[in-house]
Amino acid sequence: MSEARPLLSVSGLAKSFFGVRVLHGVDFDVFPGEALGLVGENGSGKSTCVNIIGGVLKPDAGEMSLNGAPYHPLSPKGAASAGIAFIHQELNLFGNLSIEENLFIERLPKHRMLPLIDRRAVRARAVQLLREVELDLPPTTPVARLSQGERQLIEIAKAISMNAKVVIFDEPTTSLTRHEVDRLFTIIARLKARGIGMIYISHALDDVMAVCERITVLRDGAVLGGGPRDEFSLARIISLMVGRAIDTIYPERMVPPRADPVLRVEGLAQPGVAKDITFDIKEGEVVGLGGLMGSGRSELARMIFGLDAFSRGRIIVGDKVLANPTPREAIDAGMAFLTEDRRGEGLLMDFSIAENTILAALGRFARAAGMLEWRKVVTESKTMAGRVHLSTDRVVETRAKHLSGGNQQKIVIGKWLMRMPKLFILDEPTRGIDVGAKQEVYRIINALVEAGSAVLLISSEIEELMGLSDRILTIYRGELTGSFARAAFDREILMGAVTRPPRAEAG
Amino acid sequence: MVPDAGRQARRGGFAGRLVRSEYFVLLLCALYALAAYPFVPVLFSAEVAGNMIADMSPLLIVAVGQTFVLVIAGIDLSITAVIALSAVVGASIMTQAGGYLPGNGGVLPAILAMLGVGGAVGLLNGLSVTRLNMPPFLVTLATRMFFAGLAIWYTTFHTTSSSIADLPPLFTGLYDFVVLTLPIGESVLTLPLLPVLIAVIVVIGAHVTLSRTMLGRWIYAVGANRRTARVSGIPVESTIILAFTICGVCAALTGILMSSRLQTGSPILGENVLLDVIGAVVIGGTSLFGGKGKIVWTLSGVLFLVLLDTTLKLLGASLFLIFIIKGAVILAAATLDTLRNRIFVEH
Amino acid sequence: MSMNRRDFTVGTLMGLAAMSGLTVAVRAEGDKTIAVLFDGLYSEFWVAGIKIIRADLEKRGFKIMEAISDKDDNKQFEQVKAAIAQKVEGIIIVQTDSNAVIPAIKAANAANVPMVHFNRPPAQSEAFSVAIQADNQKIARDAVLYSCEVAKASGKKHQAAILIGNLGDPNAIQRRDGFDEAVGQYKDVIDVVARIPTEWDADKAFAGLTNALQANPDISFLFTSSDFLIPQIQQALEAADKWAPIGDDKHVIFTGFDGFPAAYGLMKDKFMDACGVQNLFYETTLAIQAILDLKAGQKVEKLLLDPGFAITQANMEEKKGEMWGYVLWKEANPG
Amino acid sequence: MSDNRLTLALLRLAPLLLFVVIVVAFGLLNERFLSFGNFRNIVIQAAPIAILAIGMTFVLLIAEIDLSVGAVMYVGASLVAIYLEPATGFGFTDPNLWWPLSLAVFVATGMIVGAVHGLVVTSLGIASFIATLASLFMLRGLAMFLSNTRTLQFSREIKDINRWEIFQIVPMADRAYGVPVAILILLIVFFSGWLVLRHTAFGRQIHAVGEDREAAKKAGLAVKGIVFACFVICGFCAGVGGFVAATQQGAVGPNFGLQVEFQVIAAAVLGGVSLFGGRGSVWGPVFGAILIRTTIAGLTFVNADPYIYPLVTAAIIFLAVAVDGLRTRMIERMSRRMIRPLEAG
Repeated sequence: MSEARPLLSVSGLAKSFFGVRVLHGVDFDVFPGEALGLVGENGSGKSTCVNIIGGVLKPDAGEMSLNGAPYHPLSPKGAASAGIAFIHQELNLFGNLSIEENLFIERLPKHRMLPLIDRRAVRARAVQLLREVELDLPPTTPVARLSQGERQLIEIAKAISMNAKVVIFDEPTTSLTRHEVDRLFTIIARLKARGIGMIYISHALDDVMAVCERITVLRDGAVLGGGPRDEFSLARIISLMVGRAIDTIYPERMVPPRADPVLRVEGLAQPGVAKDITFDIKEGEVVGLGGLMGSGRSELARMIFGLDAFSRGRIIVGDKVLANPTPREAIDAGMAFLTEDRRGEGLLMDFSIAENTILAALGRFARAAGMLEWRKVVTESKTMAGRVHLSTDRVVETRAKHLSGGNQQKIVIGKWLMRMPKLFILDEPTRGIDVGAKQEVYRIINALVEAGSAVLLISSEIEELMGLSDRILTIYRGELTGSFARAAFDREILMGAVTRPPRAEAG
Repeated sequence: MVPDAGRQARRGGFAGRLVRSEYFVLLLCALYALAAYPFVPVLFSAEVAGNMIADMSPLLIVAVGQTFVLVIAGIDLSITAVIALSAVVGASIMTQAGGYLPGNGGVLPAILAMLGVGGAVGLLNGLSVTRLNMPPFLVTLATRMFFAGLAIWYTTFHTTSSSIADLPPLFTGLYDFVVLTLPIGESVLTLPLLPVLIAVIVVIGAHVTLSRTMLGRWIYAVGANRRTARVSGIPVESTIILAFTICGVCAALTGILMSSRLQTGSPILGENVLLDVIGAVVIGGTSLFGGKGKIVWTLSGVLFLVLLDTTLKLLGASLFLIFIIKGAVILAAATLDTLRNRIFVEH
Repeated sequence: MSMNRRDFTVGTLMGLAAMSGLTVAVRAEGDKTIAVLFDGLYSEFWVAGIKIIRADLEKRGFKIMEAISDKDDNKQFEQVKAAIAQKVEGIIIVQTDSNAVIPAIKAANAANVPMVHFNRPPAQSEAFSVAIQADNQKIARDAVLYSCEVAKASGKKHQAAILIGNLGDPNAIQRRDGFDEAVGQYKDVIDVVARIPTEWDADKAFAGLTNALQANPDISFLFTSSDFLIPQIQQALEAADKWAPIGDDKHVIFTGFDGFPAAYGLMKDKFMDACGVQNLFYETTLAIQAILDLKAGQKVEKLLLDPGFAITQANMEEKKGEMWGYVLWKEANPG
Repeated sequence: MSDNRLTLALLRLAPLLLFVVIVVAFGLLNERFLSFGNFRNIVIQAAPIAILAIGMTFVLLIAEIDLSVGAVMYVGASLVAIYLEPATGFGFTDPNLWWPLSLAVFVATGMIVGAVHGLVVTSLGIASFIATLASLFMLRGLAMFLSNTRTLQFSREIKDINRWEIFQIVPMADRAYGVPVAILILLIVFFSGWLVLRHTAFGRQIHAVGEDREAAKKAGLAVKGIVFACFVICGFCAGVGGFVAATQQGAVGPNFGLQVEFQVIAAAVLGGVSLFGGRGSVWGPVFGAILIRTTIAGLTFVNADPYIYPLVTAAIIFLAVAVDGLRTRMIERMSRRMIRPLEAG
């Protein structure tokens, strides 16, 4: 917008890991009072860039300047004191400490005479900061009691308190409710008004378009395009990111749903979590579950799969009635569950692809006395790796942790495909993975459904739900608020259903 | 940002692979034996070799049990109490001086009771960890104190002496009923075959279980990440309980071998083996944080420790020297393990 | 995993070849060795004992293979086997458990290596070995009887406490039995109110006695199954304001056992009334002589008894020369 | 739900209730148990373990462990007894210097060992369980070498410390009680520990490191320095605790400090310190140590069968840990996210 001098200027940034170049001379500028959207697929070099700016990594080559002066951070601490605040995707807060302690943990003010904390000073500054981020909580509240969105505001307050000149946001909205996202954007606007520059990394391109004044697209460690937002459209960004124009993002399915229900949920209820939830899913059908973060959609999935308890209701899979299921029973009944927490619940990160792939279907490889047939394990794992288009077929040698997020997600899917589930529950299957990998996930889902399985799909992206589902259920505060057939899909109506309480029932 | 599969650094040729391989500790054993040879030439005599194999058996069995618990990210400190309690319970049943079923007829019930004691304590540990949500370290610390105390108390009901003797010949014969006697040159290899056979069976059984069976996959998965294991339909609680029970039964088996060897049920039997057992397993390379460990490693670790013990014994090293050297070896093994991981595998 | 099967085979074969090349017949040992296997050196009694044995054997031209089992019978059995493999001339042993040592004796018998138990006898068995033992029960009884007389002479009733040793040690049990036998004869004067288990552990003894004094502030009669607990006893009594010499109202009638240097010091300073003394010098001589006799093929009795004696305030001057603690005390306090 | 809260409060108070039950039960069996003198005595006896457990709390808070504290006590005692003895040592003639010097030797031993642990754990990245297990072996070996496993006597001046009392302030029927040295030292350690953990930046940063070490690193905390310092503090407390124990016993044998680490960890955990880091205070370990000692003292008062001591102690530890486990699980269950208002009724 303005022709002001850039706040942070990066030029010719290069970095290699083990002889593999991941950044080839990246340039971009961040201007005061503006947000720069940094977009690209996973592995395109975004994180490496901001890690260099944040002092976590050192560049092999390239120059950075901050406020016109050369800038070479030696450590995250050095970057922080130079005025760079880095708000990581996984928030750096300590649940066992209070809000005020978290705000000042690395520089708690000392008492004038004694080597003790000056509690009064801490309190006064904390109150002021909380006011700036519009968080109405006593500063002595333990952080463990805060929601994800509230925690993020604490991080921002911390950045303000450190007089940050540039704030880096890494995927700030993934775990926020819509309301919290709105509040975040308000605060971001306020930061801009103070002249603070921002780097905003996100896969949620809508958000990027909404927040950022400038956009830089990275692919394979190089800048593919950059400039004011007005020069970009969603389609252009995507085509730059993946290197080709994607015409149909959501592939068509050829086979319509059949009549037989695979899953029936009857009167499922749990105080404080879910109320009288009843629905069914038919063979060959994809049912989308739309709802805001915290609307109870993941909780519903976890209850169906037996991970969380419920107090009333029952679940019927095929002809099996599960009154009080455990995950094991759910799996035996033909369910599969891709959780939203890939690292924590989906994979054994230190284990090989093969060891992960067979985990849910061990019985298939067992002969008498539970002996496993390793040869069969290896061949079938390889077959599965091919089926989900994994980047490698070295299934025995490669550990899950060495793969990209998209490939890790494919392992989790492959693990469940090993069982040919009758019902596949997918909780945010494309979160944090790049556009290319998303396409592949969609393709796999379709193939599965065409073969007669049913899918319960949870996603924060309305587009994704609309693109994949045969039917969409909306959930608000643990209650179903609507059911929409494909013909009735409408972005605005759906948005309305997920953001409003159900109408009072007649009678 | 981390480079994908196949790109992780692979340095060094044969030597590099050797250092990284699971036979590394075995190699260390061989090097150590060669280095010690000039000082204790008797080390390579058939007698000493026989003794070493015999000495290894009880330690090996209890260490194998411990491996299971460590792999599921637990730890079992109560093994020493299990050894002692099973010894006195078994002895109290079959002792010819006033046992419940004196004589050879009582041997089988006694052995079953001993294994039962081990299984029961293991089960209690496992249930406490899963059902009561207690950390394994503290559960087994408490059960160790309790059952060690119980073993001593129990003994007082059966004898005025400090231990229960007069065990039937069938039981004491377990240890040296079948002895292999094989003259090699001037020296004679004598080896009690039954205990060695039991140890071999336990080792092979455990190895096959961990590396080749479904249960093995369950155990590794639970140790590596309980939540993933649960979501994948693995019966996490049963697996944990089973691992503790296996550990208890192994300890009881060691109790059987030791009490048969000493022909006595002593309530302080095995009191000092805990650190040796954990030391051996860790020297082998099994992780205390779960998900990583192998029976072959444990075998090497036990071999190393017994080798060390034997040479120091033959050298007539004083107790304090033995303590210092053992501590240093454990530390060195841990250092080596982190260093070789750092240099050869990770970055 | 990263090592393939061929690498492993090559490595193993190389290792085996090296090992077998070295497995030569044992070099014939020129020196005669005697194994001295103690279960621990937990008090001055054992330290002094092993020193005297060591010095004596070296004087006679033997090499010594020393090993401590740290109260681990299984480990001690392994030590015996190692000693046999090294073809020692004889074994002097202090076992922890009287039953558990039997297989070790049998192993020694089978290898024709003589075995002598120093200060702690094994349990009855058909295996042959020689045991040197103090007559614990009698010595304890005699010493406590003297103290009982003192108690009776005071004309008051006394509450008594006993510090019991490790209940797994026959010596500890015999000493307790000796104490019980003696106080049993003086039921009218002495009432045993506290039996404190120590497991031969100073910390447990200290805490146990302190608690006992708290529970029974009138305790005025004390027997310890070993003198090595003297420092803790003194601390506990001082804390309870009961550490006073004979003649003082606060004096606790105190009987020791073993005959430590510290015990002699207390006898001399009139804090201790009597002490059961084991004749350490006599026991070590008996042990070594027994090994030599057995090696020479002579017949030796299975149990060689050290009669010991009770040293009391009454007989101290005439008997102290036989007390090992006095001899060591005198070395440390010349003049 | 209010039922849940009640259960939770009960579980939270369970160790305290247990303590009350124990005191009342033993008091009923023997009224002398309830005397002032007895409680004073219990606290004195608990002091060494409590001091060690306060130090242990620092390492437990950062999710580490120190198994070597008992061995540190033994090494310190051996050094003091051998090198500071008037007869055999370096011959310091002024007896007034003996106790400060002894304390200094104990503390220095502990801090040096702690510093080594800190270095090994931070720079070599070895798990503290293994590193301190190894040094447990090595230090006990070293102390046995120094002492030749004999019983070591301390000089009169050091033994007498046990009976010193400061501030003769509590006049009781028989005599004026003051604050015994053991309790005084415990109070000083406790108060300093409380101040450091609660009211200094360093203390709050310890909690941060224990909660999430990676996050602490990212927040720019000197994590290695903090870990190092915690081990040194633990060593310091081991030295002080060793000193107090030594003055109480007057002489130490080769069993000195043997398996004390287990008692110390048990005391800390009884008092609510988590083994997984981030949770705990200095109140807990002191309470835990006193609870254990009270039980043992009570058993002596009722002249219990000596064999059941370990059984009762173990059962109490088991119970306390089980209660804590159940409480943690209940809290987890109750903190299950609520997304809609609870229906009435």
